Amino acid sequence: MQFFKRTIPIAIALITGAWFAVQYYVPAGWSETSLTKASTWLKILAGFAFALGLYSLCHMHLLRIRRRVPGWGYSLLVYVGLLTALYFGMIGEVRKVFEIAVGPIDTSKGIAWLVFAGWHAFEPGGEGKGYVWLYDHVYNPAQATMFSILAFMIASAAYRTFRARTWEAAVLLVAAGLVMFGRVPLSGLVSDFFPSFADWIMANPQMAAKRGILLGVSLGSIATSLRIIFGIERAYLGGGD
Amino acid sequence: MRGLSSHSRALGFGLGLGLGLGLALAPAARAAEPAPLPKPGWFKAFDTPNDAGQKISAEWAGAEDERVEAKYVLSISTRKTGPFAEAFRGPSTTSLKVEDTATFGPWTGGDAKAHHVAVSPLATYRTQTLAALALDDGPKANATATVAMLLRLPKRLQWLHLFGKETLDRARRTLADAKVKRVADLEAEGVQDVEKDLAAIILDRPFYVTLEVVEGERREPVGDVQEARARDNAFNWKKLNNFLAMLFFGGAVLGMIRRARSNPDMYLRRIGGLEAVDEALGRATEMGKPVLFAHGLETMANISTIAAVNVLGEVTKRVAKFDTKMICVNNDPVVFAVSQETVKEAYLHAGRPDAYNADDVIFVAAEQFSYVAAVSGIMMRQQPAANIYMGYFYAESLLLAETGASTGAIQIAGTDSYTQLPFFITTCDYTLMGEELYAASAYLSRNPMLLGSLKGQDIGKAALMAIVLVGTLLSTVGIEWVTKLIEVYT
Amino acid sequence: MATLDVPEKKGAPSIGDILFYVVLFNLFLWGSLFAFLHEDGHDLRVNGVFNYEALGVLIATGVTLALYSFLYKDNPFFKAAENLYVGVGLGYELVLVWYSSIKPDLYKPLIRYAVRYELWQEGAIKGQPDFWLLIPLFLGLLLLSRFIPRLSWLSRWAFAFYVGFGAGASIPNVIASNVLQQLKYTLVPIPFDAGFLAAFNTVVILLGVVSVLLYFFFSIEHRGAVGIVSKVGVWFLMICFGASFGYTVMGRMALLVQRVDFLIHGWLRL
Amino acid sequence: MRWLLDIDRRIIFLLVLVLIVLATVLQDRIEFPIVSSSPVDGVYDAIDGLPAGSPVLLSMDYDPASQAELEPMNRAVLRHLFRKDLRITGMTHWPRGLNFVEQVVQSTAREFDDLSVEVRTFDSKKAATDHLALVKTKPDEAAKVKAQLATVNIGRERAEAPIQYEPRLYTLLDEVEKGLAAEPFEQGGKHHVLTVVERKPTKEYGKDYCYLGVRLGAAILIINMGQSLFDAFPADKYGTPTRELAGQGKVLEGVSKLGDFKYLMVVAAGISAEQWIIYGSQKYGFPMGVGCTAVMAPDLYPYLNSKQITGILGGAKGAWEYEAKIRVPDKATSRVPAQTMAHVLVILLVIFCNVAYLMVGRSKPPGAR
Repeated sequence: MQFFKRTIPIAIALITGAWFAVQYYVPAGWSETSLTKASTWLKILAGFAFALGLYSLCHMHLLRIRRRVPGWGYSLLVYVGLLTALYFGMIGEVRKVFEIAVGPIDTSKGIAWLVFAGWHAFEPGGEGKGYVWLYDHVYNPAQATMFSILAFMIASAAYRTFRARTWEAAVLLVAAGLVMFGRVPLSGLVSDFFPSFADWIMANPQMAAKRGILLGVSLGSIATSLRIIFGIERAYLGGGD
Repeated sequence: MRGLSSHSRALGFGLGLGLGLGLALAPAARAAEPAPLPKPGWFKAFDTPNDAGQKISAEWAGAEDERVEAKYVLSISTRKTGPFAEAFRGPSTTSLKVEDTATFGPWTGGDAKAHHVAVSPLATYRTQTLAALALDDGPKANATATVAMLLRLPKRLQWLHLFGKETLDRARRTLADAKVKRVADLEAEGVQDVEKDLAAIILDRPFYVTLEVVEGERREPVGDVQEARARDNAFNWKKLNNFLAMLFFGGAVLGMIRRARSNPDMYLRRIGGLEAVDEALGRATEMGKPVLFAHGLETMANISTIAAVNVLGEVTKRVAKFDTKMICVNNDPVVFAVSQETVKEAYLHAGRPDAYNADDVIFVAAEQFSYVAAVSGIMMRQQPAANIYMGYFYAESLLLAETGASTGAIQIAGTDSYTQLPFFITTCDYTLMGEELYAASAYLSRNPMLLGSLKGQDIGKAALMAIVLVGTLLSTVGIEWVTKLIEVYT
Repeated sequence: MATLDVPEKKGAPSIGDILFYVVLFNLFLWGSLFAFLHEDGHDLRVNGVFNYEALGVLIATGVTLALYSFLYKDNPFFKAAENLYVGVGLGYELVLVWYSSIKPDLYKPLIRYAVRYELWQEGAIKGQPDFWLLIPLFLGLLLLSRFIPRLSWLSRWAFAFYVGFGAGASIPNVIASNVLQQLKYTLVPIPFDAGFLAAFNTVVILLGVVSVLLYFFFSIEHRGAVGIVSKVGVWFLMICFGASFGYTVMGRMALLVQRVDFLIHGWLRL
Repeated sequence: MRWLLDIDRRIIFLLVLVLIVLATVLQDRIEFPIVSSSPVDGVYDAIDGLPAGSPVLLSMDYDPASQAELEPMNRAVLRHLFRKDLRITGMTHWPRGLNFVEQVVQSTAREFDDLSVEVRTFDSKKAATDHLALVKTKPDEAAKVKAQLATVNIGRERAEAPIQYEPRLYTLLDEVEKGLAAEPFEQGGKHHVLTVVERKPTKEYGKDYCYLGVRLGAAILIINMGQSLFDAFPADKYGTPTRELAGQGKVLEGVSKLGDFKYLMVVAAGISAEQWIIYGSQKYGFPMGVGCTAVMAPDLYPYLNSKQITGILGGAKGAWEYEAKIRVPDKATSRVPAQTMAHVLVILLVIFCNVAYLMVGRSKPPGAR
């Protein structure tokens, strides 16, 4: 059993890992093809994995609703959102399936109109107007809003943490202050020094440190990759030494 | 009002002027006294190195009085006797081999005057009839491949055409219009994968190459017809330095791991962020509050995520030991599944399989900002005593860390996404910077083999430092070869 | 049960909270009314049909305000918006996975030939099934084995493939782009003839790279000369982080400006 | 004094909000001088130097989340590309950006329609607005009023310096459908009503530009494209086979893989930009420029410094400078004031809290909040 649970996965990782490390150096057509194929496979796998995610999320909220835990009502909204998005998104496909099954359907009136046509009628590409509408008026605003909360967070973070507690903190503070000021269009009026100095910091010390990090990181990632390929690190297989 | 469309008139005028000049200049160029054509000493053709067998290289010696007007013309054919199709035409002063690092990388050879051109039969034959391409004296395989292509069937089914009268008739019929059809025509008809099939035909088939010097009406052949086959190359020599680097780093890491097996106890500098993990867990246990673990957004194929999962394993073992509760929030389904497995096994490993609860590893949301919203919500409602962020983060880093800070949790972050490092550094209590993330699992597990790999990384870093310092020194005093070593060719 | 037993804050909300909710709600209410009533505001009907766009704008505004209300504190409005968003987000991703991954990469090249066999026979569907895709199909099914606890370990095979690919493919690409490429541009001659500043910059970069690298050393103690250099490294890191932070602020403000822009011009139509 | 240090975050939130709301309401009243920076010039010059008709790839790898920062620069770049009559191929890596980005491309292409307009000039605003109403209600009567004919191509006219009309005209005309009239606008003391009699697209889909839509795969997709564009994108977003788009006189003529593009412009949030550099321009070799969110910009400096990219447009400021360079002031230009003020606020906050901190003394433990 151990053989199936541990050895085979490690073997798979070893083979795929080793090959795709080497593949980079093999210009032959078949080698490039292998890369292209494998990458498509990963996408497909991710697609399957979505089923797991979907289950986890739905299961959790279903339990909440079932057990009437405080605030279970909110969980209903998850389903509302999910089903609406799915309906608007997949209606085109559903219709195709229908027509394959029961032949062409007249969507000019009645239920058929309500379900398949209507104001959310789907257009070529399978996406319905309703889908785009949902995207423009729920998804997109919500996303942009959450993102824009960063503006507040960055302000409060700056206020809370930019304090010259230690020398390091002071250096960070000064660098931040200079670059911030250099970025303000007004600083150009005070003196050209500020914008150009900000750029200098970005282009020299900033970049130097970044390169250092980058080099270190690349070594770290190479080492990790090797540990994975040679089965030394196997937490992703559920740890075990 | 009419001024509105002035720009277009100005354009027209400019155009007219341009043409006028062109006409004026052309005769002047032709009036030059005919000088003797350049005569290259030798000319050879061979498979273009470092490629996927789709190109043929022609190389010839430089000649006296090469000039822009005199052009080199390469033609290729599938027959020794032609007909030949022009594949390249360029001024005799250009296409020097030493400049062609695109083909050879650093190995452009010593001869400073030699010329090199890699011609692509495929590109050439797009304009030729298919008959001209593959149906004459080539190996049978190629002929059938062409038939397959014309029948729009994949090559793996070629052999079918060797049977069955009906198919053969269709083949003959298609071959007939192959005499007139061109690749471009087929594509225009919407035939799929024409180029793929053509590639298969070109691979390993003999092509015949001629070189001519042309100036105005005069043209002179150079040497005699050369034969060459385009082959699938097994190694891209342009990437040799990359390969050696991999061997070196790999060797260092693996070697050190081996050594760590024999003498496990090695010095390891303190990493504050990781020392703090136990403290954080302890605090969580006292307060009877959960610990929150968040991966970044990246997929499971991303090394930082893999590192994060390794950390998750170690952290979970401790969580199990402390007998506190952990919530692991995910955004990528694969990462989610892997984390579930990891956590489960970690509990098992710590001898607390009972304590494992599948619902502690949650797939909170499928998309970046709904993930942020959900996780912030969890932070607010469950008030975790400690938040651990490990992996590759994007804009959500500050949102999570700042919300976490407002709930008064101890926050430990680790990421190699240096865009987000500044935010973690400022808002978290402890931050693992870049490489330290990869060291984390080793540091926590104290597994000698993993520690060994850290030593390996250090050797790598030492090497890099040496290269940077020595290299700069050498290049400053004018010795350039070091910089050549680290050139990246593709 | 992790996220099930959410410890809701019991007890009545404070006066401040109530005030906040009331203000928020009224802002939305009166704002929307205003948006519809004033002359160049939204119209209820556009050439005869109900104006779905306007409705959309209202919903968008509701979501926006609700999510912002989180800045005051966790509250019902936020919870509602949050859960709705999670749902829609998931649905959207699923549709995406279908259209941009499963359908073109698995269904069309493989499964279609099975389920639409007759069409294929009649030649209505051209081409041949790509049997290679049986492999990811198989691995995918292994992933789904997680639904059966006793067989869940099978999913590891799929993990192994996924992780193995990531680990392997990353090595050479990392070397090319992050090691060689970065080395190359660090490793330039110090241009003494190009004026003091140019030479100085080069030296700064050199020093920065080396000291930061040294800081990351794990297996040697940071004391003595090493300690000093790695200290310099720390300073470089701090400058780097400070600079990046400062550089970002402007951009983040842009996001908020755009949202406010929407509220004022898109919703209120001022 | 100490309370200043652990002041409630919500007060700061409030400050930021109020300030930005004010600035947005008053945005037209404020003007800022522009200091153009070399990274921006890098992109501008590279694009400006391309001969008309050269194929360029525009990868718009962002979604509505980054719209605020990236959409303005995306439009600015598109306007520049269209104006230079380059053959534009649009695409995105980000499924969530799919429709959104498409709309940006289409509306920008629309700006280049040749508009034949009837210009009717009135002495009073009243008369003008009345006529406008007439156009809405009784178009045929409105048509009787004497008018001058003119052709306007918003996309190009805007570019001319000095532009023929005040910018507002172009913004007004942009949205106007055939047969309708734009809001009257005043110039030289007169009030003009412009009625669009015809809209003739000059930028044709499939010929001057195309939109390939989205494919997943990030780096891998880029590698695929490097090998064969036709394999990576068998068809564009509307199902037209890319091979057809590569036909005679079509947008993709002579393009079969990444290397064939004369320039690649990446407008990207997240790491897409770096992936383009590492797996694209580095592997297959072509010049490229990057427009990115402010947060990404610092990380791209190494690539700029190493000449792997010709230039960077960093966040809203970059967009703002680019709009100035192509002389088409738009969103970025109108939003910069608000941003700047908020930005200054942050600086003041930092100074303020440090002053307070020094007065209180360094007694507070690190990480305290």
